[in-house]
Amino acid sequence: MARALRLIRRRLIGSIPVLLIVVVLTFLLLQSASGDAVDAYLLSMGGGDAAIAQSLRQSYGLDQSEIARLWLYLSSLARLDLGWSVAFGRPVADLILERLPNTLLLMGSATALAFGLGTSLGIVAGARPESTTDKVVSALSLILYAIPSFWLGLVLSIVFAVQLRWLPSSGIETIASGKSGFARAADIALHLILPVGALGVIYMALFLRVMRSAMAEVWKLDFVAFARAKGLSRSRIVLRHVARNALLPLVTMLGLQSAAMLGGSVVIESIFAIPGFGRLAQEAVTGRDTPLLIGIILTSALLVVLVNLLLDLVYALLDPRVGAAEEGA
Amino acid sequence: MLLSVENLTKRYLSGSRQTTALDDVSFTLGKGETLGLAGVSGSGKSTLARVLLRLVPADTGKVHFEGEDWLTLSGASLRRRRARMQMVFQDVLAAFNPRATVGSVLDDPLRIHSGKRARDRKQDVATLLDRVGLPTGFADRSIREISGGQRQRVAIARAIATRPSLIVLDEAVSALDVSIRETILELLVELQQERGISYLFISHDLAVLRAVSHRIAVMDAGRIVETGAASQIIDRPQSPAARALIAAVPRLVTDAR
Amino acid sequence: MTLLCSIRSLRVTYHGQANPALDFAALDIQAGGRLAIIGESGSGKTTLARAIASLLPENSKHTGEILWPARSTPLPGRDLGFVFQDPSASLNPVLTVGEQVAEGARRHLRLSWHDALRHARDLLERVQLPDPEKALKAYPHQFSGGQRQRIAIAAALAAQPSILVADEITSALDMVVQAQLVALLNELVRDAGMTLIFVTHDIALASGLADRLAILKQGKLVETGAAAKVLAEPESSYTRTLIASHRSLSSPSLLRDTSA
Amino acid sequence: MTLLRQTIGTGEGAIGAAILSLLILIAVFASVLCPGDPLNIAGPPLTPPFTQGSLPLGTDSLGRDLLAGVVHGTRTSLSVGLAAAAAAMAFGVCIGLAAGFSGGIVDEALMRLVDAFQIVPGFLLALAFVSVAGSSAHVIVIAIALGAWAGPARLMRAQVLSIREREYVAAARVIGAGPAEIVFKEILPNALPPVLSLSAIIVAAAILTESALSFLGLSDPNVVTWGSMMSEGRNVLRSATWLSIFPGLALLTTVIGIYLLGEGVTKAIGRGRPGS
Amino acid sequence: AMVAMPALPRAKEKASGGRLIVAADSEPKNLNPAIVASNGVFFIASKVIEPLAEAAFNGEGGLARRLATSWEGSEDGLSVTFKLREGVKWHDGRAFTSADVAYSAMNVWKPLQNLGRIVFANLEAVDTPDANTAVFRFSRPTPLQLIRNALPVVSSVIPKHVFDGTDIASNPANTKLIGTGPFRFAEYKPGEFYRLTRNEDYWGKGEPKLDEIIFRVLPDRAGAASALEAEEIHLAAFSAVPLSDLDRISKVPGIEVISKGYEALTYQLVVEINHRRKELADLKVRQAIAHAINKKFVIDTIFLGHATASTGPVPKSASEFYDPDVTTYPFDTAKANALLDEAGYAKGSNGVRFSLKLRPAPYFNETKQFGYYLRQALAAIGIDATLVNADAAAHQKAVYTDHDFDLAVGPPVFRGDPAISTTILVQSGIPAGVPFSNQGGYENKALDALVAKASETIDAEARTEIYRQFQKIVTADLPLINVAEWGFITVARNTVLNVADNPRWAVSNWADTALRS
Ligand SMILES: Nc1ncnc2c1ncn2[C@@H]1O[C@H](COP(=O)(O)OP(=O)(O)OP(=O)(O)O)[C@@H](O)[C@H]1O
Ligand SMILES: Nc1ncnc2c1ncn2[C@@H]1O[C@H](COP(=O)(O)OP(=O)(O)OP(=O)(O)O)[C@@H](O)[C@H]1O
Ligand SMILES: [Mg+2]
Ligand SMILES: [Mg+2]
Repeated sequence: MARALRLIRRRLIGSIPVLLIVVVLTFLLLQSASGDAVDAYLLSMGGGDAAIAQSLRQSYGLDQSEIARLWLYLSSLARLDLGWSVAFGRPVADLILERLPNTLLLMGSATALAFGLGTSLGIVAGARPESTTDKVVSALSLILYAIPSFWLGLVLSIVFAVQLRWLPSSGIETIASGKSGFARAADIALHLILPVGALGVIYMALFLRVMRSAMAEVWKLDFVAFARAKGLSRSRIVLRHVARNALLPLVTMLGLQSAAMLGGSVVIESIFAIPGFGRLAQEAVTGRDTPLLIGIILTSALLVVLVNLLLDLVYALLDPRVGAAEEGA
Repeated sequence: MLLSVENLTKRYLSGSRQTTALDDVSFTLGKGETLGLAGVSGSGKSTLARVLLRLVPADTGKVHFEGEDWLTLSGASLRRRRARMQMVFQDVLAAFNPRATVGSVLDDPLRIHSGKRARDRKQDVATLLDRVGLPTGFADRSIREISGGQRQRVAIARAIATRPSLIVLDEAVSALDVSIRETILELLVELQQERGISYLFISHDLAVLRAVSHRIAVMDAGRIVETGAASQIIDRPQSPAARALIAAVPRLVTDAR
Repeated sequence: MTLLCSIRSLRVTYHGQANPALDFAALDIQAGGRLAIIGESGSGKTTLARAIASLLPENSKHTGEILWPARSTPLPGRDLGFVFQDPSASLNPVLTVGEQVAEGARRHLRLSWHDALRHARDLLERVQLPDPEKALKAYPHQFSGGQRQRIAIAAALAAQPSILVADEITSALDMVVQAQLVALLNELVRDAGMTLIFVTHDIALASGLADRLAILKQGKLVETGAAAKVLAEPESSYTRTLIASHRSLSSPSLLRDTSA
Repeated sequence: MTLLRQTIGTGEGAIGAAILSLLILIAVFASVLCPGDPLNIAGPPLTPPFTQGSLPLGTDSLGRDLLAGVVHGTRTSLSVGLAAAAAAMAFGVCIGLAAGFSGGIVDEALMRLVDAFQIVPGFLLALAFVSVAGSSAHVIVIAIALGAWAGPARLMRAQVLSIREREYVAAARVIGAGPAEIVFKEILPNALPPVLSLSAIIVAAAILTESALSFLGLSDPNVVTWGSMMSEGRNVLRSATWLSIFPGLALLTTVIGIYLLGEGVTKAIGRGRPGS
Repeated sequence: AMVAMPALPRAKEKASGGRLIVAADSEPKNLNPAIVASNGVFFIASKVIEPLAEAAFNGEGGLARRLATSWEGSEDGLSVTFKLREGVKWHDGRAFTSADVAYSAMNVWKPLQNLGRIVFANLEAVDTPDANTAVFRFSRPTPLQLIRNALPVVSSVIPKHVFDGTDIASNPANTKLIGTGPFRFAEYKPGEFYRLTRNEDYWGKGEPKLDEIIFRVLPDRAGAASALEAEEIHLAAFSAVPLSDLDRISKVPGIEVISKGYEALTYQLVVEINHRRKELADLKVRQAIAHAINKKFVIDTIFLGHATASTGPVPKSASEFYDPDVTTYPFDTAKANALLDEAGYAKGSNGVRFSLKLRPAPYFNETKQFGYYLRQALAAIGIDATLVNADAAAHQKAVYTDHDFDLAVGPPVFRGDPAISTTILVQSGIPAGVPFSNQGGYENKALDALVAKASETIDAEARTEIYRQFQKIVTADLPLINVAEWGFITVARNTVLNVADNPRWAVSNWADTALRS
């Protein structure tokens, strides 16, 4: 436990320079953009004259030099202040906290779906490499992998929401329904099915394939032959010896994919009108809302860092050899 | 004295655990002499070889080789001097770049050290192959297409290519089949007598060491616990480590029990 | 001694290989005997051992017969224990030693996990692993090569099989450890009255342990018979070469001038 | 060359190579198969497929020939995917090599940069980059590469660190090889294959990313891409499904082809590796 | 069911309260229509905050009374007197008085509002002789015609007691609106919805008819159609259902496609021209481009018939000002080519005369599609145009600040009077950075003089005549090319009653909108 805490602290401190790089790069990226927050704002107003633009720039501090603004931003960040969103006229932290639960819900469910279903089917396919089951499952997973998630999202919504009317077409919950407690949770779950499906399927396919090929590799190892020589049942060999070891690369993979999944949610959130990070980011970019975009990217990055940290702990639980290397370090 | 090693110490840190792989090791090696180095697994034999070859740095200690303070050499001068001390590795396959051909393996040291043109080096490669008993046509073979025994011959050819005065052989014959092992050992002895090369011959098999060594040193837990003439160590071992090694050599029992 | 197993016209070919890895007319194994299978690298030793244990890999085809006159074909794990060459690869790195030793007992002896683990503890004690209680909860990487091979032997013996196949179990280890393992094996087999099939490339090692030898060369059985007879009066020239190339402490030095 | 033969020897590799060769042929001969600008209006809008001989796949809502779009889209999609992957690979390999070989503070700094790019959602980055820099083909390529180079860099570094400790590198040092020779002759050629085998999945992902960007309206308007075709098709997804089906199928086939080829290569490399 | 629904007969059907759910595609940061006079804001805010008058199909002068009951200009054009409605209450219970109007005009419309800054540029003071009278005083003669035409857009009244003494731009009431309208602002969940509830104290008798309006945020264009079909929403305005999907959705039972209700919200499809480019400074080249555009194709294929071809800078729907008797440019590629040859830009060996950078505005699908079309149309006359896609902010900056374009496709809005937002598109002397203005470097002294004269002409007829003149000059000299003008489409479930019963329906107060039970 103490070791885990030490690991957490070390990793969090270690990620500070990384997050700093993220912040500075994002800042520079938006600085090099054509058009600034005022241009975007004037546009949303339907026009305005040069004097308005000038006074707006002054009030947003956009008339200062880039270095000065970066410094200002970083020093407020050091006080854990994420700044003020120009496009929304609200504190960035509020906006992020408002959207974070939806994103976490979407990502979490999609990850759970992708990982759960992906590994299970991966085990089914990998239990007998090169068997017919394996070939069919692998081929299907390849097709699912290659279907763009936005297209899948649109089709799912048409089929299940518009044609069959089984599920709501968009949103995170029934608007202004006044539901609470369990009824609300059920309502949200219902709304999540389609977006989670659209987002999760591609990763499910990916996890399936990784699991399958990892199992194929494990099958070749001596300890599997030894397990066979011990006369163990096939299911025990598949689950306890082969799948258990094949899970390790999958955990690593999950960490690497967490950032990609966050990115993938941009399109899904816009198709299913889910107010999450992806859509907020899109609005931040179109609004040239530097503090907001940095805030989002920073939070996403932090999220990825945390997920990876968590996965490292899980990995250490799954692989006893890791603990040895970390011991006392 | 060709090589003299004084008080070499080397510690490895893995995590918080510290392993003393070499603990105050000293010995000397004369020209044309073979020193057999015996010891159980983990006693520090390979570490000693790697320190001598300047593949890992020593913590403390001195090495004099051909009259030079060997451990202080660096950069280009070290690279030039490397011609004088060569090594043959245990894992016959891992010691070669998987993309190499036999010819390129032998050409590399010649290119680096001989200063000859490519055409002349071709001839030298052929001579080397011939010397270790391989047909000249082997030059074009990929290193992966030849047998283990042949590979070890190539490794020996590579080691003698720069005309070294010392070759360190780390378990150079342990992975070979007995019939091949014998011919390789013979080749090594022949080369020594021909060129006056000194060997530091590492093995955990005392029977092998006895065949090729003038003297034998026994290592245990990073220390040299016993040194002496080969016959003396085998006939009158003093240390428990040496006795255990001797007892472990399987004896061919030809009479019915 | 009774005949345990008789092999007739066995021919094993691996997928994609032109020549069979194993191809010979006949080999008999006696119950309670100790058979050493000897040969150089690639001669088919492992293939033969696996064939006997009906553990040939899926990418192989075999013809011929392996008959068990006095009994049914032994089931690997239950009637026949198998120990592999590489002790660092034959244990699952992510499962505890206890579980890996106990799982065979649990399946074949139908023990509860609790009982199987107790049984595993006893086995670890029998293979002379230090602190067997603690070892149950430890993982393979926490042991040395020789210790891992002891664990593997314990796991192979978990269901108290009557046959033990040991495939070059010492070739990855140093000689001191090798000597200890061979002594252990000797003791275990003697105590339990097991049939031992011992695979090695070292004819001397075999000579100290086995009562019968089978010598393989490129998939062919070049000689077989009682150990004493084969070693004393080898029939094939190959056996003679093997004996001749054996180097012992008393073999003459290769150095002509020992005064240097 | 032998790798190619080995790759085709695997089932996946054969199918992948076949699909990809076909696609490359289509891409190369796009202007021969469907001459003229595929963005030109060629007929009445929303002509259904298989109804008019000259417009076999029908037209989109502006009356542009769908077949021409799909055919020319092959060129853009493949070249964007390949260019992005090549850029990501080249950059990643250089950074990974530099980090792995130099060690110390340089390694530390480079790896923090790699971390930074790996923890930022790649698509967010691409989205921001294209929005900011304008959606022309090369910007899109850079944007996708930005989100993809960190993986190869990390793998390259791991490879270098591992190969640095191999016996044959020690052997090279023993014969007196200099650092440059060791990096470029001993380490790089052996470190590269597993890194390169990532490229298939990067190309596939790049093509999908490009289509998702197009879907959000961030594509180069001067060329056809499957993504932008699907994006336009979605407005009429219900009444003119074919508008998104055909480019979608093309995309699907391409991604599958590349993925299979990649698996074939990986398998072939695995087989060719000594000792396995 | 694609009909312009006659609204009146339906109003007699039985309706009882209910919740109307409407699709919204944007979430304006500042929802205060007194500051931001844009359709995105009005769409939501017009139900809460009312103007002095609203556009009407058959009101006097095209206007219906809201907070003002009458308006009268003085002879000299230096003052306008508004009589205000009595008994009106703000949503917080306070009484609405002339002070609110004076405050809104002097402190918000004139200094802060994007359009009010033009219309009320010369407003000097607002006198409030009594609680129900507001007299606007101008420093220079200001045409009543302009004021009247602008009223629905520029005159949203906000409560003085809420804003006075605060920083108006950051007042929380800019998002939590307080007005006099039929609906109160109840709730905003960012990214999800706005909720408005019935104002029990509304001055209109028996209004509003609905209990609640919910604006559900659906950023994806395909989303609105799906939600309509899935009966999750009742109505999607502003062509939230893409034109190309209308044909299909009109056949869905229970759904109606309505093209009425946007008559006073005409958008114009315009090719903006950078006159700094040597070639484009040549009138012959501009004429050639005008001739190269097949307006019929644009109307039929891009707008699927939901638009009309333009003849000039004033749309046909503005019948008061519209002059059909102007120079026209029929589609004629041969003539266009001849003009270009004449101008001295011969085709090169590759068939190209010169190359251009073409920036279609990203706001509408139609402007982008027209960009594709224009590229091809120009290719046909030997002009090679490269399309540049940029997002809104970048487009804005490139065209209106940096002038980094040769041709641009823009969608300006005609807001009832040419002086509000049309003349600015061709007038010279506008500083860089002003969106939707002449940033093409076009300069025509005669035109500038005409515009200046119109701003001081009090007599409506004379002023109208000046604008007819204006149209003639613009079409003859082509500072920009007007291609088409369009209104939007509303798609609604047929349970929604009284849809599109005024020419600015989507942005009006929906007091009489009802749901059939
Ligand atoms: N790179 C390393 N990092 C940490 N410890 C090491 C390293 N190399 C060797 N050791 C440790 O140093 C000790 C000596 O190892 P060395 O390889 O020299 O032994 P050896 O005598 O060559 O053994 P073997 O006969 O098995 O080759 C061992 O305990 C080993 O675990
Ligand atoms: N799984 C396999 N697939 C293909 N060929 C195999 C396989 N296992 C063994 N072979 C081949 O069969 C032949 C005999 O192999 P086997 O492993 O039985 O030899 P061995 O005597 O055990 O050798 P070693 O001493 O190296 O273990 C060799 O040529 C080998 O390459
Ligand atoms: Mg060693
Ligand atoms: Mg074997």
